[in-house]
Amino acid sequence: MFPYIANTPQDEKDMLKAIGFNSIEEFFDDIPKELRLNRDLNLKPAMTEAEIKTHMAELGNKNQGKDLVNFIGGGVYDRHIPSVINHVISRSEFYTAYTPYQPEISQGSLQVIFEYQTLITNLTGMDVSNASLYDGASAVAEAAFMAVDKTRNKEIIVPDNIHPNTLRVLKTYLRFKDLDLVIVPTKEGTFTKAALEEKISKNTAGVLVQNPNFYGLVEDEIEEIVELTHKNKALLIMSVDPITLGVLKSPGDYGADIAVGDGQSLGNGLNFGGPYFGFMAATNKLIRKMPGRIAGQTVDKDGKRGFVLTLQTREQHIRREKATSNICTNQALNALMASVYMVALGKKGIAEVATQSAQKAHYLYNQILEKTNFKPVYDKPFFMEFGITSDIPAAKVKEALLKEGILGGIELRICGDDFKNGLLVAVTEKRTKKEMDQFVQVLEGLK
Amino acid sequence: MFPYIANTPQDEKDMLKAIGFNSIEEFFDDIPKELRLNRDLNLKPAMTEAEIKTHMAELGNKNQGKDLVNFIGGGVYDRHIPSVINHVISRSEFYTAYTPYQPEISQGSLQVIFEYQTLITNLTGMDVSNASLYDGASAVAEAAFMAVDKTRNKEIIVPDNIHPNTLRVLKTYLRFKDLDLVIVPTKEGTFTKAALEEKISKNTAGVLVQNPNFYGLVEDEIEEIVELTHKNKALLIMSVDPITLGVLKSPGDYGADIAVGDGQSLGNGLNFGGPYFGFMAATNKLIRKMPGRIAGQTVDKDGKRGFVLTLQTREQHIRREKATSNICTNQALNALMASVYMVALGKKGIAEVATQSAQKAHYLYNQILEKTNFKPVYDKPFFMEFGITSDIPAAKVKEALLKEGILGGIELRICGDDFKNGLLVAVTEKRTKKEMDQFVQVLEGLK
Amino acid sequence: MKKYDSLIFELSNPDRRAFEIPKNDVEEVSLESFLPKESLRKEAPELPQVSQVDLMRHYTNLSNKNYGLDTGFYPLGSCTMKYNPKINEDMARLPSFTETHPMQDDALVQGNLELMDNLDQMLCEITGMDKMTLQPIAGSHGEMLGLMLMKAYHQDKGDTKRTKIIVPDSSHGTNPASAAMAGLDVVTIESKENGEIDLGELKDALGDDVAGLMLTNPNTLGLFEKQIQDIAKAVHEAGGLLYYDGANTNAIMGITRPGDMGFDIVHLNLHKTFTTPHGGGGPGSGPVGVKERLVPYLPVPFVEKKEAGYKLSYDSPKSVGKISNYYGNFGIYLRAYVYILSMGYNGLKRASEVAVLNANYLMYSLKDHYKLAVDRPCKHEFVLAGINTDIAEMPTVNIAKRLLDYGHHPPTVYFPLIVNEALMVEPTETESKEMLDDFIQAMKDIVEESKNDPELVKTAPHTTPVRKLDEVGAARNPIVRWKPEE
Amino acid sequence: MKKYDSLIFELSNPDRRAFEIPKNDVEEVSLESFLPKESLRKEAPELPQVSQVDLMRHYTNLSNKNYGLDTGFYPLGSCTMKYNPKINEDMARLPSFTETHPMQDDALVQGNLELMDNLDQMLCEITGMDKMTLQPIAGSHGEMLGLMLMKAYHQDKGDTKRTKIIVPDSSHGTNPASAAMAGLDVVTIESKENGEIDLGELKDALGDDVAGLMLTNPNTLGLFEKQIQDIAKAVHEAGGLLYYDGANTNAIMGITRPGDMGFDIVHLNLHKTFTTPHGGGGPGSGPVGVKERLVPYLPVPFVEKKEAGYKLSYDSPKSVGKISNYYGNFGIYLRAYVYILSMGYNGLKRASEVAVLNANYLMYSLKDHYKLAVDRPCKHEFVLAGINTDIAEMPTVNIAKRLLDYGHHPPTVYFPLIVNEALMVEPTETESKEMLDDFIQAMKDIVEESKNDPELVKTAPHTTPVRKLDEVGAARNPIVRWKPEE
Ligand SMILES: Cc1ncc(COP(=O)(O)O)c(C=O)c1O
Ligand SMILES: Cc1ncc(COP(=O)(O)O)c(C=O)c1O
Repeated sequence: MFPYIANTPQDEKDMLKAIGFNSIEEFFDDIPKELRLNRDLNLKPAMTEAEIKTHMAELGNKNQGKDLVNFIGGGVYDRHIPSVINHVISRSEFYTAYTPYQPEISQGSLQVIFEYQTLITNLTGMDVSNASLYDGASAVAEAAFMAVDKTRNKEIIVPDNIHPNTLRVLKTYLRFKDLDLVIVPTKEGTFTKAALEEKISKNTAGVLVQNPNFYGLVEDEIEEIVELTHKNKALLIMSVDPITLGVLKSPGDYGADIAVGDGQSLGNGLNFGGPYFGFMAATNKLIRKMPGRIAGQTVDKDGKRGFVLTLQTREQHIRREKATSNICTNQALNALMASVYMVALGKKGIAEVATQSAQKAHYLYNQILEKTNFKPVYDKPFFMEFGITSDIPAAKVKEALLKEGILGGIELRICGDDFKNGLLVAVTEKRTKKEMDQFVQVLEGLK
Repeated sequence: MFPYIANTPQDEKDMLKAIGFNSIEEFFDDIPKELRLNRDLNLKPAMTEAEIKTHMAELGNKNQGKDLVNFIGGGVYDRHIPSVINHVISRSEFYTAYTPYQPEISQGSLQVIFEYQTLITNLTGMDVSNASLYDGASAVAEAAFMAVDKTRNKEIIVPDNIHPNTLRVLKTYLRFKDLDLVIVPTKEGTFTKAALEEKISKNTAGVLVQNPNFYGLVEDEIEEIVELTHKNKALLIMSVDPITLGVLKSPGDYGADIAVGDGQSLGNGLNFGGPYFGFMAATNKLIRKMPGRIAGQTVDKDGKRGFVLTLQTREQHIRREKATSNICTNQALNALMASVYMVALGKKGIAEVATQSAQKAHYLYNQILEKTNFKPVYDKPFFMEFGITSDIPAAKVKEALLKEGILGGIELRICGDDFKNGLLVAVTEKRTKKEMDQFVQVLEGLK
Repeated sequence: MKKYDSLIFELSNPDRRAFEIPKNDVEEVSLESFLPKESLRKEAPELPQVSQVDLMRHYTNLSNKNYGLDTGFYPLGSCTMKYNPKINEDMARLPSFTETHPMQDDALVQGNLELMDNLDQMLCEITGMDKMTLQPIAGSHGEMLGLMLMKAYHQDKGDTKRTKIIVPDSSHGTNPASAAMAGLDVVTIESKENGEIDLGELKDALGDDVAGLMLTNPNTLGLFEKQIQDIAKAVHEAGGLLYYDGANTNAIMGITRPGDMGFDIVHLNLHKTFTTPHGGGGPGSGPVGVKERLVPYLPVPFVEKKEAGYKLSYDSPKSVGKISNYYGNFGIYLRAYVYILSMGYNGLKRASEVAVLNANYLMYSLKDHYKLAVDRPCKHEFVLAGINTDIAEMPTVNIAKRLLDYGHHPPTVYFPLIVNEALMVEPTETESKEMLDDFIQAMKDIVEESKNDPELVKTAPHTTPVRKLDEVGAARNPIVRWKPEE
Repeated sequence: MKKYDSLIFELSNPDRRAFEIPKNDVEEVSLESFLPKESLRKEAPELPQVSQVDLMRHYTNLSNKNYGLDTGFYPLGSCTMKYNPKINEDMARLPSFTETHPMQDDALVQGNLELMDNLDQMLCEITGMDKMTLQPIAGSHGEMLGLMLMKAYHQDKGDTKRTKIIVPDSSHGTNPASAAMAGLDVVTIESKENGEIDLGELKDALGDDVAGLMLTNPNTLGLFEKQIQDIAKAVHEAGGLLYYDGANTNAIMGITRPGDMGFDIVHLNLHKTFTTPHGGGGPGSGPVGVKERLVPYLPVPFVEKKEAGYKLSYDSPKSVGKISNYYGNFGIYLRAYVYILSMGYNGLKRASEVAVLNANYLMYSLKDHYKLAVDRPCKHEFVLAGINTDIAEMPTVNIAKRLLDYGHHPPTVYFPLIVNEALMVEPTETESKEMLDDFIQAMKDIVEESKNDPELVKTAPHTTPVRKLDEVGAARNPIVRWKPEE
């Protein structure tokens, strides 16, 4: 009857008989009558595959997106995705497995994690990585807890130029642990040592830098900020867009203690916000403070190399309320996608993706400044995302672009009224000259 | 440089050195200078995945089909395809393997063939099946050769109501072997014993019956035709639509010697004509006359059940020009798709698909006769495909239907001028009442 | 079939490429021309360089060293490893969904929002709750959020001293850990031998400093808390709230509902009950449902259905805020949505019934060879307290390893903590009688082997790609990344 | 990893279902009401009934008993087992192509027709021919068609006594078999030891009853026919035509072209040179290209580019007709089209160069341990005449079986027939030096084993899902379908 339920009424009879019961109902005898649902669930009856395909096509057709040219960023980018990724994650031995609790039959998953950890540490320049976290925002929160745990202080300092959703998530996480969030105002969009100096103190547990920051600007006082943070015995947490690390200095280069970020850019699709994954890497001395799974290398009975989940005494299933985090299920398959992406691109490829994104963004930026009445929100070095503004409300600008099949960007008014008409535009390596020229043309046409 | 070429210029150098050569060029020294292509091939330079995706999307968008409601048949049907099929054939161990020449590492492919053979024999009611042939039309030709080979006669008799492309293919195959094709005119669309009697003789090697025939009619004198054929010591070849065997008498039931057909309907997509596959099953005594691969059960050194390619002395790689056929590469993956389809549907499912198709076809047929001015081409029992005609050219009818997103069917004028305005309409289980009612409405609106 | 032991880094060779992006079609200006030189790294990060065929073979061969649900039986208790339908995968890959950006205007993602709204209602109906949020990315994430909601509720009522949460000792480790994440103090109470709450103990623990109780029902031993109504009453009377860990929902769909039992907050693991694949450790999805009085605290944004269409609303002054970047794992709960549609009200109920049938069939078939933690009909899973020591002695870990040689994934071992030598078995409804019989036979054979040839069992596994691995050594001297040999 | 030995029929259980179609939404009238009772079968055919999870596990476990290109090295000579790019698979599954019916009007399939026209031109450019047909479904199908064209040409010229085709004894079995299918009489000529044509023998065989010569170049031993121009001249002067078996095109792309060598008819195996996957035995695609004077005989329909768009034309009075139902394996040659675009003129040439480099590297690295059929640089493949008997004795079949234990697919064995104990090795350009070195080492190790422990080699394979299979028994007593036990 139901393709996903194997046993038939005849099987049911045989099984009940074998164990001496008369009906399935008997197994539910212990549920008090008053608690029994004495009606059918108010859901539709079972649908067949064909009916589902029709329904889902109808729902999907109520979206727009798949044929639009995407200039929206904000931490989630429309990039070229190698076809091998889907072929790898479609191997059912990967995607239908549970967390690798039985290492002898899970060497695939475990080696993938071990390789992922290596790729992330190489990318970020850090010593150790975990197996993934939920997303970039919660990774920042987990890093904040690590800083608190390590320093025994209760205050986390962040600049106001981080992703507004990261800020929201951090606020929620900190609030319930009675920790303090101190927000530092930035100057012309970037985080300065001077501004930090005003807030940092011996109570500070950690300082967060996001690079490039939410406005797409490349932070230019990171070294000084790291130094100041360390002088105050706090940890420096750096949140990064992993692709930019193809050419930008890594958290490791800057001496950060913890590197975090959202891995969507690494070969994960847009997917309306998820699943993506958060990554976290840190210095060696923080390894036992890390949340999440970690795979380690070992040997089997015969001395052969193999991999296991390790350092599990940090984790909830052993340490319960004293664990470094509650995380259990993480985002393994997305981390695998990222691994395949990094391997497919390789050392040169990732530099190329980063470089082209930056070059194309600057092409568009320069064209806009040259040919239209739009002005930059900040006239500062940026990587591949930038704010522009004009007399015209951003919503109107987006509308005009959409008419030409273009998703124009993010309205910066979500960052506050200062940014009234601001539009945050992201350019990846996937955008073409033709698409950008059309973008400019629409802006030119706006009066 | 090229993702599909592993070795780098450095590898090239190392390899040449190891074997004592200076350049790849030296390996080509034996090609006379005059034969060397002294220019680049006139093709574009290499394209990246991204560029290919764009190009292919553009090409694909020049087609129409994917959102149209399909009433075209003629041996190729738009049916429900279970999602499991693509998941199975996407297992790279299946699709990236060669023909299973090394059975010890090819038990997957071999067992699949063995199971396929079993499924096809169960479906057709025959004793033995091969591993697949190119398509339904060439399967008819191969069956004709078998009949010639078995009877040592040179004449193949076919009625004029078979698929016109089958007839074309058969003509070509027979002509080059200097065999005779005798075409029997049918009466009101069906093949009669009386008509056969006029042509059959001691020179006849084989007689073909297609059921349902090209016009969708269910042949009603098969038993008599089989008897007459066997009385003349000829072989009876029956070409069938495999889905209809969910409810129609099988070739085995009728006492046919060879059953053939095109397997597209068994879970293969439309794919603009291919790849599909041809199937062939026969009586036990014809097994050594069969073309193509056959898998057989055996045991390994330890007595464990296993499968191998067998009866290979029929085949070209051993018998060369004396082989039963030249076929080597066949349509293994399509046969696997068919196997998964038959397993997914099961005994009850295939009967259901056949029944629904027939019921829906009769609904549409009755509605058309009731509500429109269209008349049947033949007023005889049909299965799921039927001809209708009117004063209006079929091309015009199709045009009107297309405006409503409907692919109306096949213009019967391809079968001759008798059928001037005829339109052959196929209805599968996939068509809905709503779609059919709209079909009728369009026809009603035609004046 | 093939032995394969390389790390991807060991295949790397400069100049190899598995993938290329198109050439830049705008002017290639140097990065230094627009970025400060100090912001640039000296050398690109060390990512391996391989050809495409080497990439595919690497991961294909690694996959062949993995055991998935599609490989065989996976009776991992508490994890509900049921079949992951293929249509779900196909639907989740439709470009009309995958190619939508989370920051697109609501008007452009009406299909997504409608799906979210529909799913919210379906999950509410199944659990008996009033409103769901789909934002949590996994079960634990849902737990944390649920406890934050609980705390926010009390705080909003001015009840700020309620900082304790009662958690039974039989609970999953994520329960207390999530409580800690939400800034609650964990009070552990001992369960009775059958995993049920000891009402006396509970009542003693209750007080005006208690925010609530965290529970799953059926409990971790697979038994229904018969006193759930009394428990709920006690907690509510003490001013606390009841939290439901939904990991065991597969036992009760269409049969009874946490909302009707008195629970105020529920999280579901869509990657368990609702067939979204586990991915070797995620992504998952852990929606949280609440009763009316807790709705104001749910995270933002939530979907609203307006005249003009669906809308993501942030207008919720008492909301706890956000716990993840966007709207949760959309691509995952989309699969759960497809699953619920595929099953319908009738299929979901039948799924729970057969899950329970299968579990009882296994339990009663094994009861002479293994010790039952509790000898009473179970729900969708049950716990064995190790081998029947009247027959033979063998630690649970070895039984698990030996099962690998029989081609089965072992049950969950040594959980729940309240049962010695625990083997927690959850067959799910997608398994056939034949598969269950095969497992029963293997389990019995292992008992025989333990009696007659204990070495064989103790040195298992014998047929896996690697033999038993040294986990202690791995933790003592952690090697957590590959480094090139010097 | 898991042992799995069931046939799908052994899992069947009535009432199980893996898939369901929607309920009928029109009136369910009985079939007897519109079909004669005698036309209906008594009982539905015996197809197995299983649940969806059992179906998926069955095929997943079977796949795990198979070795594909994605598993490892596959140096099967003459088969050009190169990497099957994943983008090809993705493009071939685009609904805009897959959901077109072959009987749709031309105007509705302009994209398909354009692709066919483009591919025709590309393949003509690569081979140096004037026009291609994509209708043949495999290589042998192309051969048969090519020979039909040859025959049709002669017949059309009134030259009806040309019924013989010359085929060297080194040729692939499909060559003579295809000749028979086309109603030609095969005249076999002995090749020289290096597989090249003996010009004297050829000239003796030529005459006014000869339709033509069938050849591949490089030949079956992987060597270029240096005298190809003389051969062509001799055949043409005798009134015959030259047919090119394109199985070896991977050696010469962008380097030389059969059309320029004097060949009149060419078939290509897209499932070899052009990376369409072999599918465990198909589907393939075997386009045939011809010189101008043979164009009138090509099968119908063909694509014409008109002002108003592309059109399928049947207007060709001298055409041989049709050899397959529609337009060949569209979904397969679409993949080849994508491959050619992916490589470009530069990539195709480089592919041939590296294929030849890899083959020579293997050959020269093995020449002390195995006998070379011919000691001269090869093209994309080469033939070993078995083990070096100065070192050890071991039949080729055992060497092949022992290679399985080393994780490599063996080369083609005992072909070409003109070389004793032949091992035909074709590495292709997609393999890395590291993989070749690994294979070389295995081949050398087997020589050592043959010397020191011949039993080990003779009883191989030892590590495969089944041991050596009894092929003789299978043929003697054929069991070619499963039957339920009585
Ligand atoms: C009882 C129980 N609660 C909670 C969880 C946590 O769910 P997740 O792994 O999705 O965070 C699990 C699963 O591990 C569980 O079994
Ligand atoms: C040299 C040669 N010619 C012809 C063929 C026949 O090609 P196919 O198997 O596609 O029919 C093959 C492959 O088997 C071959 O190797």
